[in-house]
Amino acid sequence: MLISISLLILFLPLLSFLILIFFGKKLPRQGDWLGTAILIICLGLAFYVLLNTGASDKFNAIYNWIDLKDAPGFGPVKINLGILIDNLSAIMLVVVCLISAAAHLFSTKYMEGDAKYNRYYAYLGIFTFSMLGIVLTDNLLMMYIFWELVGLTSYLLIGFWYENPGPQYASKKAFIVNRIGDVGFFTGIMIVYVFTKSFTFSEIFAAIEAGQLTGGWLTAAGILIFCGAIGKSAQFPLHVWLPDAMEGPTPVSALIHAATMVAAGVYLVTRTFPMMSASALTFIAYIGLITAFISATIAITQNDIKKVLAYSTVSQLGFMIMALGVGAYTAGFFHLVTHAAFKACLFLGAGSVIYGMHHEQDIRNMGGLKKKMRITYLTFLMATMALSGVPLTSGFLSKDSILAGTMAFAGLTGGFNYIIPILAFLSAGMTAFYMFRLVFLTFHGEPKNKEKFDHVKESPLPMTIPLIVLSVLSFFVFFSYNPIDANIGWFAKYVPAVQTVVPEAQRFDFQKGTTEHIVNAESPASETHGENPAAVEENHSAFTEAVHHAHYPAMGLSLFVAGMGILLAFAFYKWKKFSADAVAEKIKPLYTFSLNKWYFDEFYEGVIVKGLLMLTQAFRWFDNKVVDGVVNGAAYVTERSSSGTGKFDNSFVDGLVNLIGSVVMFFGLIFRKIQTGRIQTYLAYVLFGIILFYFIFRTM
Amino acid sequence: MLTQQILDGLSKFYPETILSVTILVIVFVELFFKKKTRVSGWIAMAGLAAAMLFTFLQVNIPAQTIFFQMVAVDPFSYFFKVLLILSGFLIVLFTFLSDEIRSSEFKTQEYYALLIALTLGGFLMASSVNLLMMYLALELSSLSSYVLAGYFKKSNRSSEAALKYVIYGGVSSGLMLFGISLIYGICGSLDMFAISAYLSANPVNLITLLIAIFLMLAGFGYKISAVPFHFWTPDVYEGSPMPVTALLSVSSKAAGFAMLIRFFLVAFQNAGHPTITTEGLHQYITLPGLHWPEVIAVIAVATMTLGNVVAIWQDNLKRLLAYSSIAQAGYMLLAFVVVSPQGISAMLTYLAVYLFMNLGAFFAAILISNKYKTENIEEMKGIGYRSPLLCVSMAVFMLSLSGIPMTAGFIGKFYIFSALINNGYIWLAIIGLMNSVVSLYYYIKILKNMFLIRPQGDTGAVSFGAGYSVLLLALAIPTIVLGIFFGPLTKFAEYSVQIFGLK
Amino acid sequence: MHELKILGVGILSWITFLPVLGMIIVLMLPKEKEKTVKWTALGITLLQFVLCIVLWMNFDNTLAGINKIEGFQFIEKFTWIDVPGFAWTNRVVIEYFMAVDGLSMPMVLLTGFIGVIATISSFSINKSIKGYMALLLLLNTGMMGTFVSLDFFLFFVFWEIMLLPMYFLIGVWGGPRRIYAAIKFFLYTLFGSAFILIVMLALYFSSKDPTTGAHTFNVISLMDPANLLPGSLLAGSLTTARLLAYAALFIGFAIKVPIFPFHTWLPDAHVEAPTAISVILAGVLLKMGTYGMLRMSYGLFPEAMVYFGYALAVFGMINIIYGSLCAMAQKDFKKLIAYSSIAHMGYVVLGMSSLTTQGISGAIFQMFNHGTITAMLFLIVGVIYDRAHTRNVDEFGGLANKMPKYFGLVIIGFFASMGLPGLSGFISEALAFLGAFSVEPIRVITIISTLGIVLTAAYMLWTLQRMFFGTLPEKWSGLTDLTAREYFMLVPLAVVVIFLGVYPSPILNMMATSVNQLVDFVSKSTSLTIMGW
Amino acid sequence: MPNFQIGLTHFLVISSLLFGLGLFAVVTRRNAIMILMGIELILNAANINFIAFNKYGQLGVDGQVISIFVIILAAAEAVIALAIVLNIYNNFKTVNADEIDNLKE
Repeated sequence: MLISISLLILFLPLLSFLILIFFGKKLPRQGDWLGTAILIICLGLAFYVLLNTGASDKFNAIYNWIDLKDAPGFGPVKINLGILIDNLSAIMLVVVCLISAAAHLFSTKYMEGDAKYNRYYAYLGIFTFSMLGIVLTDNLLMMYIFWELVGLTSYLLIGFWYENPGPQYASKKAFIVNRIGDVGFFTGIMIVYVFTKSFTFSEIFAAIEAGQLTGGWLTAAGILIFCGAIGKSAQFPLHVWLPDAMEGPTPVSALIHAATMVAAGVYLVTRTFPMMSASALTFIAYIGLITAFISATIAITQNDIKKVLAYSTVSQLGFMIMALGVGAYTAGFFHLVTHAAFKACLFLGAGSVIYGMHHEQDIRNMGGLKKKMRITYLTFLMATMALSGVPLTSGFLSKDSILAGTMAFAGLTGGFNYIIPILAFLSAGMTAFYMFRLVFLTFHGEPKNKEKFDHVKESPLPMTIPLIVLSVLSFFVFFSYNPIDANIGWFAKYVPAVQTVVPEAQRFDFQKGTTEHIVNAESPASETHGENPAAVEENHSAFTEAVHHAHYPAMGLSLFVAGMGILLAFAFYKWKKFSADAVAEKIKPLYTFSLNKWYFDEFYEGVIVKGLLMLTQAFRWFDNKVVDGVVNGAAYVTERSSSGTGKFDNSFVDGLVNLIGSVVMFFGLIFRKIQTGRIQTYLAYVLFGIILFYFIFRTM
Repeated sequence: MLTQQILDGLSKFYPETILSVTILVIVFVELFFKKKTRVSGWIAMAGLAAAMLFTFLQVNIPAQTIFFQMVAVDPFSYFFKVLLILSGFLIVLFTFLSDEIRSSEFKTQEYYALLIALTLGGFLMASSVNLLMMYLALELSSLSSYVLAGYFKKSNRSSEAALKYVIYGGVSSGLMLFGISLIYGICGSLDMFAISAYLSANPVNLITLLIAIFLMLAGFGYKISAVPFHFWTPDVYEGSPMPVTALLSVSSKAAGFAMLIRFFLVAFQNAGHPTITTEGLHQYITLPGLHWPEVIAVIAVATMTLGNVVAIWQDNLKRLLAYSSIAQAGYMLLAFVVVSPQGISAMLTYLAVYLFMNLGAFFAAILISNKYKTENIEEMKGIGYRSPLLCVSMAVFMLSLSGIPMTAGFIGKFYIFSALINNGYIWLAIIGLMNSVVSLYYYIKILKNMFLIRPQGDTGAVSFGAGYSVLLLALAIPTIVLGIFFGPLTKFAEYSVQIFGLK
Repeated sequence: MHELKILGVGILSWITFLPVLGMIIVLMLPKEKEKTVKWTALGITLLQFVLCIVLWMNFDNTLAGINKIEGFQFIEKFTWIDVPGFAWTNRVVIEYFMAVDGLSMPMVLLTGFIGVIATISSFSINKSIKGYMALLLLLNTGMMGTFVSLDFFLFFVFWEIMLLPMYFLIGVWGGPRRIYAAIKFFLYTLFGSAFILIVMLALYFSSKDPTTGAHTFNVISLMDPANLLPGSLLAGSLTTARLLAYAALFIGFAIKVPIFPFHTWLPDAHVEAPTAISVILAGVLLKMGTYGMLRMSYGLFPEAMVYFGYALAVFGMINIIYGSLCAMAQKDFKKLIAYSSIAHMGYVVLGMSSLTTQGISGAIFQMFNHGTITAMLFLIVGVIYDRAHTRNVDEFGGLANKMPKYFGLVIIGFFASMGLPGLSGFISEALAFLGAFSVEPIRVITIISTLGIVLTAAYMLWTLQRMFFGTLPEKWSGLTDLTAREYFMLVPLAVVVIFLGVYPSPILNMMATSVNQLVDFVSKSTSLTIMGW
Repeated sequence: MPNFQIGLTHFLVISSLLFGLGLFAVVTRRNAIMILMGIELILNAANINFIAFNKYGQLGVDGQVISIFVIILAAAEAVIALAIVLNIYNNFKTVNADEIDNLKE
């Protein structure tokens, strides 16, 4: 039943796509109502699925897709497609459907009157379909398939206004950068498949536990699979596509860049978490940390409302990845969920502002909008507080868990790893600062562009309803009854930490010695065997314990840094105690470095893209000149020497690409020359020939 | 006893006798029908037909020698006789249909007489087993061809061709004769079997023998236009009337090959007694110390390579065909290197196939020069659209000459390379194949001009009489059919390899 | 049901020679009736395709074939040439031997399908349509024959047969430099077949057929080492002669594929050829090279294949990377697609080299998919070239809004070429990679090859951007969207591409048993395994 | 020198000299008639060989018969060759072989 419903959820958006792409133009209002309605139905069904799925339930359905029979030296080759509904996918279903429905609804006004309106809704449909595919799958291959489809559909959506150069480049960049990550992902899948002979998560985990995939290959597989996440979730060094992707329509940004596509990477790591070795996890943690930090520093100086949000997204994704890397599994996934809601709210809010300002995106030209756009302002502020980690918001809960996790991790492993919590707190502080900077510059102060300001009015209902819904969801109550501790909330219970399946030797020290118990504890069978649940609980808690200890210090610190960030924002932009420009002038090198996004784009464009293009030109030259004319030089000489005859057939020399060609021509020329037309010369040759033969064969 | 032998010999000499009579009749008739030029042509055809008939009667005759071991009657000579008559027959028809000859103010009677004489010379070349007989036969065919080459007395080109031919031929046959005289001195006989017997029984001065062989090779090489004795070929081919060129390139060459094969195999290989070696291959025994197959191999490679690489440069169709026929001779010589019945039968197969495709190519060239008044390939642009049948046939001949499958030429090459590979001469096979790839270029060049370039200027269709088309098809269809059903032909060739179980 | 006869003649003969019949009919039609000529040709190819479908319907997936005659289906075996041996020569037997197994069946289907598409696409030819259609039909016979013949001699004859029509089709109906391209194509391919011929003969004389006692060209007999005469040239295992023979055969086939550095004929031929011919060239002809390798090189020289397995993988990698990089540098739309073909054939070679079920299945499936996808791409090029008479990518822009339906199909074609999941190319590429990756020595090569995925995306998207996005130049304001005929050729291809992308089993099931048999046969023939250098 | 006898060697030396002279003439003389005479020399050198071998090898009459045939053939060849040279003179107004080189590459 749940399987059927989930299939329905999966395929309804595809249906929406098919109807709209082929018949959309003929439907009333070009069918936007259809897409929206379908998504709302999906949302309802998703809630049904969530409510009917227990924390340890696993509903699985598989279908044999490819069967290559019994391969010699390998065994049966069966590649299956499968659906898996468990706690993770049930939650993600709701998240995806919710944000997608919000984006659909929001777009009915925002995109109204666009020339390709029906196509837009069709694309939204197929995008949702692809995203749901990632969520529902039970194996890596199918995940890769939908992963790529998400890439395609995001390409179409980002480049929706392909008439303009910006979206063209942005969409191409997004796809190619994602592809680079995907190559890694695919290589990781290949490693896993070669060693475990399966794509299905559960079988892979079982095989790894049985020791089929260990050592360097295991770590490599983990890191390479994570490469997919680096691409999709815009992690350093592949984060560059996401800010550019803001060229797409704003609801698309909300859908893709807040809650779904970029979350796919985090979801992937969550799914494959048990097979990550300690080295891989450390790698993941540092990538997340670097991403979180770099993009936070960049976000401070950006002036485009969407760019600020984009970098904040990248930064928050870094937090989630980092959380997973340090082992704070629940926290990472929790932040994914909470962030989806308030970031979508922020993006849609930004969309509302842009809509109101008639496609003005530069915050330096805004200001004072809170009077005219009341609802937008309030919802935006609510979401900003959640993002900054102000108490009583969902963001506070999830971010606090992550920070506690990093502290616990640093405490357990020690050494250099203390850099993780330090930079994480710093980034959290910056987050609070730039978000409030954004709020102040946009909604407070004096309007800088009077003319535009005069025309501003509050957005219509279809746009504000999603804002309200999403901002309400940023309150703590939806996730935990305790506003300061997420661990006692339903979420933490619903998504308990999972245990790793990697061999002992490749775990963190604090993970060691727990395998047997934990794995048994996870399966219901263990209870009947009479294992002591208390013992399990005890072993389980090596990391949990540390987190527990780190909880209050982390909360305090995080409150402090968030407060500092907000305070600074007030000081700079509300009270005008300091001049932002003056400070920027003082630290100009740092400022420009941040403003120019650490020069990543310039580096990639200048070194990698240019280099590649030069390489291709070199190859073209090589192909035309060298391979196709190894002997054009020789041919040239021949041509010179025969220029008198004027009979040289160019096409021949060009045509035979090998040495033989011109050698043949050359000898032909020589032999021609001896055909002088004088009979006596011929006779002399004959005699010469006979004598030559005699000398050659005399000795034989 | 003596008379009996002569009479017995004569009874197996009907084809040759008929040809001789035909020559006389033509010369005689000439006295009465001064103006009626076709008559002698018809007589020639009748004579050839009769000779063919009597040749066919010899099909199952046991291999033997007649006239005191001067001439052999065996399947081998039978094969060449059929080939030569077919070729002679077709050349007569070419002559009928050639504007070039028809428009010349000369009487054509002795032309046909000479043609028959050349064919007769070829008959004897293919069947002589005595070096003297061989030399005489060679001279008979050569002398006729000198005259034929210079048949257009008023034409500078034709006269020049004749002069070059006669001087070149004279020197070559002189060299050959000197070589024969040396062999006579060494072995004390001119009978090939006797030579063979003497050589296998007595040690001889190999150096002298080698010199003798090379001098004789000059004679053979000139006849088959093998490098380095080929120099006359392009000039004479270009200067001669086109039907004569065709005749030289097929009849004369085939006869030369027959002579070459017989001489080397009988005199130096003990071909009378083929032996089965341990590997199960049928092989002739090579006389100790003589490596003539290597000599042939070098000549073969040089011949086809030179023919091909120079042909690439040609714009004159006749000259191109001249070089192409040099190259073709190279392929055939390749098969000779193997010195096994398999190789020889491959060679014969190729010769038979070559007859059709080369004569076809020449006939097409004749028709082109009839209608378009050109021999230059560059001026044949787009004529494929004006005379489709002609040019499609030409395409068939060209592709066959280059050895594309589904044409007879492929089968010929296929058998040759089979023989080479089977006997371990893989490098020769590779060289041969590379050569055929090179050759493709110039054959294709003709097709390119005919089909790939649209006609400029006059684009009207140019058609031919029914006779022309029939003859064209008569040459083109075997060229294709033999590419698909070649069983009978190869069977015939293999049968013909039994040179003579006598002596 | 393993035999199927129509009017007493086997179905494979029908499929192969039906086009020849059509050619004769076409040649007998009067020149002026261009419409009749076109429809006759289409009718014949359609009929041929229907027969292919019938063949498929009756095809038994569970039979293997490869080196066992019992596993082949629809066998037609007659003596073609039989020259009895005289005292000094051996008997010569050449057989007319046709049959299909899982290796050839997908190719037969592909040929039939592409044949129809190419004929539809040829309707726009307006110069001597009669000759064109006649040659096209002859070409069809050559291709089909190559895929179904099991006698090496017959195979070779068909292999060469298609050269000639191709030469004329490019040379007469091609672009401005058509003559150059045609000659280049012809000489190159002939150069390659010279090597094949040598190996064929060497094999022939090394063999002895157990039933006739003569040498044999029968590929299946030749695959059994017991049929090679002891002491003959190619007898034994891993001898220098055999390795050389394998290399020679490889060159012969590699030119057709084409594998670097024998590939330069391809871009020229494609650029000059008319659209339909490019479609056939890329769609079917290139596959003959890889098919030849699988059928002949693998079967006849299994141990040499293993010995050179690593080299083969390297060739595949070079093709992928080199082809992609060259494609990226092109400004000519058609040349770009041509180079992308080279890259895509690299996946086939890489997959093949692995000698695993996944790899070889992927390779064969990729052959099929590349056939359909590239056919689509070349048709796409043709559509725009017919309208604009230029193929320079930089001259276009903004076509997406001007020709939306065309754009939709372009998206499918391009993304299929990029190997996007859901479209057929993905599955074959993924299988090829999985297969190659599972062989330890070529793992690194496989990883390098995966870069091809990114490069393909890069040049395809770049092209998409340059041609279809942005603003429409003034001069192209008169362009029109697809015509009905163009729909008829593009939509079936798109449907196949999507269908096989979602549900690949029809083709994969067809070959699975045979591929397993092939892998088993080759790997068991030697104790060697693929080694790195 | 009582023991001096004309032997085979002497004949062979003579014939070789003749052969060489013939070749020399053929290659160096410009006049076509002279070239033809060179050919005659070659043929006669062979004739001397035949007769000498015949005499010293006790080989019956074969060699002598051969030489008669060769003499006749040489005459026939000379007839044809001279006719051709005559024709050349009519067309080219020269009989110098090296001036007649219109047919060439």
